[in-house]
Amino acid sequence: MQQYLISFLIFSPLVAAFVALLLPAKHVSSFRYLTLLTNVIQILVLILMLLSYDNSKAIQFVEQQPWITLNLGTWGILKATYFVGLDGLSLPLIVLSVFILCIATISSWTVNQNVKGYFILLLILNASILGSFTALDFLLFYLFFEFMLLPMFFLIAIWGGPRREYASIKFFLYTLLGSIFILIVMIGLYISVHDPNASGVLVHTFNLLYMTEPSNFISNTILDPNNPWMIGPYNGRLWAFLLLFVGFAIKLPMVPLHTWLPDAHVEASTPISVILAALLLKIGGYGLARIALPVFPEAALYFGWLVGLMGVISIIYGALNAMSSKDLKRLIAYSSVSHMGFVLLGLASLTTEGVTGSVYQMFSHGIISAMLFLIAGVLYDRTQDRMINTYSGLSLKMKSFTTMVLIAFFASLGLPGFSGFIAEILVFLGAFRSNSATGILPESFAIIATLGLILGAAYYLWTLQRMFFGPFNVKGHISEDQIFDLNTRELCMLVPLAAATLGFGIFPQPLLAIIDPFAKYLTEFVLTTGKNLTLNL
Amino acid sequence: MPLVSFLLSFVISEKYSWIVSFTAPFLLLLGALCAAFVFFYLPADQHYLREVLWFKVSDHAISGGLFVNNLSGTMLLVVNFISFLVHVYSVGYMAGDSSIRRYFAMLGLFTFAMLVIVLADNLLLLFVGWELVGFSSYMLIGHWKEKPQAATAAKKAFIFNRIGDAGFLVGLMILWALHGSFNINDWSSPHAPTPWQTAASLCIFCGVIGKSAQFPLLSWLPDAMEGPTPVSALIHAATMVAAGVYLVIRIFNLFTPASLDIVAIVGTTTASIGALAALGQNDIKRILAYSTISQLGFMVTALGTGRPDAALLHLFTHAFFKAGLFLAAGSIIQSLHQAQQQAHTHFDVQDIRNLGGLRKKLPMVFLVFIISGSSLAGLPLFSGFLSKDAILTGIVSWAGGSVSWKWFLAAILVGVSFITVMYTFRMIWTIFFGDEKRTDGLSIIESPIVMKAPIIVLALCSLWIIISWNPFMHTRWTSPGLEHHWGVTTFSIIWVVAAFGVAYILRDKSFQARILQKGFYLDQYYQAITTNIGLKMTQLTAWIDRDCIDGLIHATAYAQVLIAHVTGWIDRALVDGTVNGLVSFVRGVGTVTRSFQDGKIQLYIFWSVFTIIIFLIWAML
Amino acid sequence: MFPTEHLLILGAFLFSLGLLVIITKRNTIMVLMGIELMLNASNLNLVAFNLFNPGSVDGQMFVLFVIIVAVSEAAVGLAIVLQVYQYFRTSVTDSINEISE
Amino acid sequence: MTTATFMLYFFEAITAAAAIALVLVRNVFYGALLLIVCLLGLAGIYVLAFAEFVAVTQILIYAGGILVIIIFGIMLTTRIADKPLKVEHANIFSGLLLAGGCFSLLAYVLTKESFLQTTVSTQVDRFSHVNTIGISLLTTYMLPFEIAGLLLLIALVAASVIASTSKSKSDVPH
Repeated sequence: MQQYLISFLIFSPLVAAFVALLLPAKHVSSFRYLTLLTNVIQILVLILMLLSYDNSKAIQFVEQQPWITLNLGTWGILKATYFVGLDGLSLPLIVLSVFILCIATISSWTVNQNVKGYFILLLILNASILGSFTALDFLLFYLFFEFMLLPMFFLIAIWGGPRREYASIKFFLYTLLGSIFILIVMIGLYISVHDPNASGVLVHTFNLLYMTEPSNFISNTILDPNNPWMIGPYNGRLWAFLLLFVGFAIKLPMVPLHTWLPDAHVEASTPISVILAALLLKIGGYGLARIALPVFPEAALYFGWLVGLMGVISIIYGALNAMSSKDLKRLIAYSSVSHMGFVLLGLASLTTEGVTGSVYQMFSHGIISAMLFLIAGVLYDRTQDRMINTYSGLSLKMKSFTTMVLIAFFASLGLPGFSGFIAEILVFLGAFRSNSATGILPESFAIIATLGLILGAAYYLWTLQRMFFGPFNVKGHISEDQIFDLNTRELCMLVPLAAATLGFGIFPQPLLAIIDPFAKYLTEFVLTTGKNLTLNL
Repeated sequence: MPLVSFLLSFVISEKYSWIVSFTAPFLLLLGALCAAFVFFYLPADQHYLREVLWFKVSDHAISGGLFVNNLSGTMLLVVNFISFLVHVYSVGYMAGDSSIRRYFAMLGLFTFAMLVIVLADNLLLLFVGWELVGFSSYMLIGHWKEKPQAATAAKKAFIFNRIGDAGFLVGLMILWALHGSFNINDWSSPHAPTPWQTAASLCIFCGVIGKSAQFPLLSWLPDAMEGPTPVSALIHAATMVAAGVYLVIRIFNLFTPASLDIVAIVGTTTASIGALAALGQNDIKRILAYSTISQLGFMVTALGTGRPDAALLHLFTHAFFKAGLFLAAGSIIQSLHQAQQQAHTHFDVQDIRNLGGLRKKLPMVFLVFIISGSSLAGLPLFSGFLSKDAILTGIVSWAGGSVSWKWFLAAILVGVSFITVMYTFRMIWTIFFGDEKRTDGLSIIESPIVMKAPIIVLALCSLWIIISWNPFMHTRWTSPGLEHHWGVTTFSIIWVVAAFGVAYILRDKSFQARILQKGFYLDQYYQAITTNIGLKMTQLTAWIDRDCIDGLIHATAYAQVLIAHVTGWIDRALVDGTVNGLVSFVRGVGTVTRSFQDGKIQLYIFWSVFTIIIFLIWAML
Repeated sequence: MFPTEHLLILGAFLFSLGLLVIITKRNTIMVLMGIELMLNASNLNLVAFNLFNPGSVDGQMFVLFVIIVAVSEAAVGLAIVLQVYQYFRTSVTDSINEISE
Repeated sequence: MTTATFMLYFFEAITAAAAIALVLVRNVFYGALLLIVCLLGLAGIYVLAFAEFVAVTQILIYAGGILVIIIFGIMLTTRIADKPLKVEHANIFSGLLLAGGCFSLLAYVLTKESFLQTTVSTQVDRFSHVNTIGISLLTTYMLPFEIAGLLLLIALVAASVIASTSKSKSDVPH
C-alpha cells in the first residue's frame, strides 16, 4: 500500500482538476472547496507517510512501473519508467510543497476572475510540483518540470498585474532556455547510460540511480567518464555539468540569470508569488542536488568553486538590489535571490553541514518567502499599492500585521530562533570548512557571504523603519480607512507559517534527522566517486 | 540547580505570553532569588553542566546546554538582579504607556536572551542569545516607534550589532573548521597560538566590538538613548553591552597574545574617545552613554592586558552604578516632564544646560547621583574605585618595567580616568548645583516609590561594601596572580582627588568643541561611507540589473525580433515572392471558388459541370 | 441504314445547348426550359440507342419514365418559381441569392 | 435519299435550329414557343426512329402538358402582361466554353466509337412496339410504373401545395 502513496499525492490533484473540469463554472465556491479538500487530503496522506518514514533508509515509498519501452532495433531499447520515491532531499520539499500549496489555496480565496480555470491550473501545478520533487526517472522529472511551466505561465499571464504579459513571457523564455539545456543533457545521458540489469540487450535508461553509477556508462559514448574526446577545453561531462548547472541556476535563480524573478513576482498575484518563491525556486536547488552533483561528481568537484562563487555573488548582489528596490514585492524577490545563493554555496561546499544547510535553507526559505509574499499581498489587497514610500507608521494602525511582518522579516534576516538561522549557519559552517575538508571553496567565500547577513539586516530594517515606524501617513490616493488589520483568513495563513518557522528554528532536529543522512550520503558519494574518476583535461 | 536555572529561563519566557504586566517584576524577583540561590550555593571552583541535544549534523552533535560556574553565576546574579530592579522601576516609569505589554514582553525576552548568553555552554547557543539580545534591544530602542529618531536609532543599533555579529559568525566558522565543535569547555586548555586561532579570536572580538560599542562601532550607543530610560539602564549600561566583555572572559583561553594586544588597543581607544565625547555632550543620557562606552573601553583594555577578573569586577560594579545613574536620570526626566505638563511649558528636559539647582527639589535623586557618580568617577570608598584600581593595577603589571607602547596605553587610561572625573563632576554640578535655569518655578514632584526603591538599592550597591570590606582592597575578586599594588592605589587616590579639584575649578567652563559633541564625527564618517559606498553599490547593482542584464536580455530579444523581421522579409520577398505567383493564381482560383459560394445557382452548375467535363477529359486522355 | 450517329450527335448538341441555356439565361423559367431541353437530349439518345437493339423496348421505357420525371419536375419547379416570384417579386436567378447573404 | 431520311434530316434541322434560337432568344414567351417547336421536331425524330409511342407521349405530355405549365408560369410571373418578359444573358463566355467543351467531348467520344458499323434493321413490325411497351409496362416495369404514378401524384400535390401558400418577402417579418 505504501508504494502507492506518492502516486496518490501526485494524482489526486489531477483527479480533482478533472472533476473541476466537469463542474459548471458558475458554482464558484465549489472550486475553492474542492481544491482545499484536495490539499487537506494530501496533508493527511503526507502525515501518514511521515509516520512511516524511516530516517535510516535511503529511498522509500518507491513505486516503479513500466512506462515507455521502445525497441529501437540496433539502437537498443529505450526505457523510461514511472519511478518515484522519497528520500532525505525530497521529503522536506514535499512536506513544504503540500503545506504551501494549501496556504496558497487559502490565499486564492479572493480570486474572482475565471475561478474555474484558475483552480484547475492550480491543481495541475500542484500535481506537477509534487511529481518533479519525487521523480527518480530523468524523463519523468523532465516531464513534470516542463509541465509546471504551463500552468505557471497562464497563472501569471491571466491573473497577473499590469505588466503581466511581459513578465510571463520573460519567465517563460528564461525557464524554457534552462529546460533546453537540461534536455540536451538528458538526451546525452540517455545515449550514454544503459541498464545494468538488462541481460543481453542494450537498454538505454532514464533511471537517475543508474546514471549516478559511472560503471553504467557505455564506453565511448559522449558522457562516458573514460571518454577522451574534448569539446573545446572540457570534455563532454564537464560541459554537461555546466549545462545542467545553468539550467537549474535559471530556476534557482542565480545572479546573472535572475531577472525574470522580480518581474514575475511583481506581476503575479499573491498565491502565485507564494508558490513561485516557495516551491518553484526550490526545483533548481533540488535538481542540482538530485541530478547534477551525483551524476557528474568529478565535474562537481572541478566546478565547485564556480558554483560557490556564483552563490556568493548571488547573496551579495541580491541583497544590494533588494536595498535599492522601491517596490515591496521586488524587494522580497531580490531577497529570495540572495537567500537562494546560500543554497548554491552550501551545495558547492560538498560538506555534510553545507548540503544539510542548503536543503534546510530551501525548506526554511519556502516558509519564510511564502510569508513575506503573503504580507505583501495583504497590503496590496488593501490599497493596490506596494511602493515602500507610500506608507509610514503602519504599525500604529495594523498591530497584528506588524507583528507578522516583524516575525517574517527577522526570520528572513536570519535571527536565531527562526529556521533561517539554522540553515544559514550550517551553510556558513560547511562553506568555511570546505577548504580543509574537501578543498573546493576557499574560506574567503564564506567570509564574504557574511556580508549578505549585514546587508539583509540593513534592507529589512530600513524597510521596517520606512513603512511601519514613524508617524502614520499614507500618500497618494489611499484613504485611511483602507488600512485595517488582518482578518481571520489572513491570520489563518500567516500564523501557521510563523509557527513553522519558529518551530523549525528552535527544534531543528526532526527535520535535520531527515536531511542529514541524505547529505552525508551525497557528499560521501560525490567525493569518493568524483575522486576516482579521472578528469581528462 | 540546573532545574532551577531552567525554570528561570522558563519563567521568563512564561511572561512572554502576555500575562498582565505587573506579574513581570514578580517573576523577575523569583528569577533573581533563584540566581542568588545559585550564586551563593554553588561551590567555588566547580561548575555545573547540563546538556540537551539541540541538533545533529553528520557526526557533530550540537547541544543546547547550561553551564554554570563562578563566572556565570556572578553574571547570572547581576543580570537577574538588575533586570528585576529595572522591571520594578519600569512599572512606574512606563505607567500609562499604550504598548506596555510589548514593552514587558521584550524586557522579558531580553532577560531570557541575556541568560542564554550567560549560561550557554557552547558558542552557537551563545550566538543565538547574542542575536536575540540584539533583536530585543532593537525592539526596545524602537519602542516609541512613532518617533522617527527612535526607529532610526533602533535600526542603527541593530545593523551595527549585525556587523559585529558577522565577524562573530566568521569566528564561529573558523572554530568549526578547526575543532568541529562549539563547546566552550573543549577549548579550556590554551592551544598553541596559530594564525587561525588569532583570526578566530579577533573575529569573535568583532562581535564584542559591535555589542559592547567599542571603537569603531560605538556610535550606535548614544543614539540608542532614544529608547525608554529603563531600557537604556538595563540594556545599554548594565547588561547587554557588558555581554561582549563577558563573552571575552568566557572564552579567554581562545585569545592569543597578538589578539589580546589588539584588544587592548581597541579598548584604550574606545575609552579615550568615549570619555572625551562625554565631556562635550549636553544631553544627560548621551553623557551617560558616552561614559558607558568609555567604561567599556576600560573593561576591554583590562581584557587585553590579560586581566579578565579585573574586567569582570569592573563589569559588576559598573552595572550597578551605571544602572543607578540611568535610572536616576530617568527619574529626573520623568519628574520634569510631569512638572512641564502641569506648567504647560516646553523645553528639552534632557539637556543639562536647561537644568540646575535641582538638589533641593529632587534630594533623593541628587543623593543617588552623588553616590553612583562618585563610583563612576572612581572616588575612594565607592565600588568604582576598587574595580578601576584593579584594572590599573593590571595594566601596570602588564606594561612591565621597561618603557614601551604599553606604557603609552597605560598613560592614556590614566588620563581617561582623569577625564571621567571631570565629566562626572560637570554633569552633577550642572544639574544639581548653581541656579535653577529653565526649571525655575516648576513644582517638581519626586517619582513614586516603585521608581525610587530600585534607584536607592542600586546606589547602595555602588558602595564599596558590596565588593569588599576593605575599601581599598579588591583581592577577593581577583585571581591570586594579581598582587594588590598599594602604590597604584595610592596614586589613583591622589590622581582622582586632583582631578576632582581640577574639575571644580573648571566647573563653569563648558567643553563645547564640536568634535567632542559629535562624538568625533564617527557618525558622519559612517554616513559618508554608507551613502557613498553602500548606496552607490545598490544603485550600481540596480543599474546592472536593469540596464546590463535586462538590457542584454532585451537586446537579445530585440535582436531576435530583428532577425525575425529579416527572416520575415526574406520570407515575404523571396519565398513568398515565388509563392506569390502561386498565391495570386490561387487568389484567382479563390475568387472563382468564392463564386461557388455566392448563391448563384448557375455558376454552381457551371463549375460542377465544368469539373465533370475536365474529369472526363482527363479520364479519357 | 439508319443514320444513328445523326441522332447521337444531335443529342449531344441539344444537351450542350440546354447546358448553355441553363448557364446563360437569367430567368428561372428559361433555366427550367434548358433543363427540359437536356432531358430531351437524353431521351433522344435513349431512343437512338434503342435502335441498336431492335427486339427490346427498354430504351423507350426509360424515355417514358424520364418524361414522367420531367413532368413532375416541371410541375414542382414551376410551383417553386411561382412561389419564389411572389416572395422576391422577380424571377431573375441572380437576384435570388439570399442564401449567400 | 429516301423520304424517311429526308424527313429525319428535316426534323433534325428543325430541332437544332429551334434549340439554337432558344439560346439566342431574349423573350421568354418566344423561348417557350421555340421549345415547343423543338420538342415537336424531336417527336418527329422519334417516329422515324421507330418509337411511335414515345413520340405520341412526347407530343401529349411535353407539348400539351409541360409547355402549358411553362407558359402559365411565364404569364404568372410577368407582372404587366403587355410588356414582354425580357431575359438578360449572363456568363456567356463560361457558358459557351462549357457547352462547347461538352459538345466537343461528346462528339469526340461519339466519333471515336464505332456505332456506325452497326446496321440497324428498318424492317421491323411497325406496331409491335406499342404492344411490347404495353406488355412490359405491366410486367417487367410494373414496379417502376407504379412508383412513377405515385411520384406524379406526389409532385402534383406538392406543386399545388407549394404554389398555394403565397407569401411575399415584404410580408415576412424579419
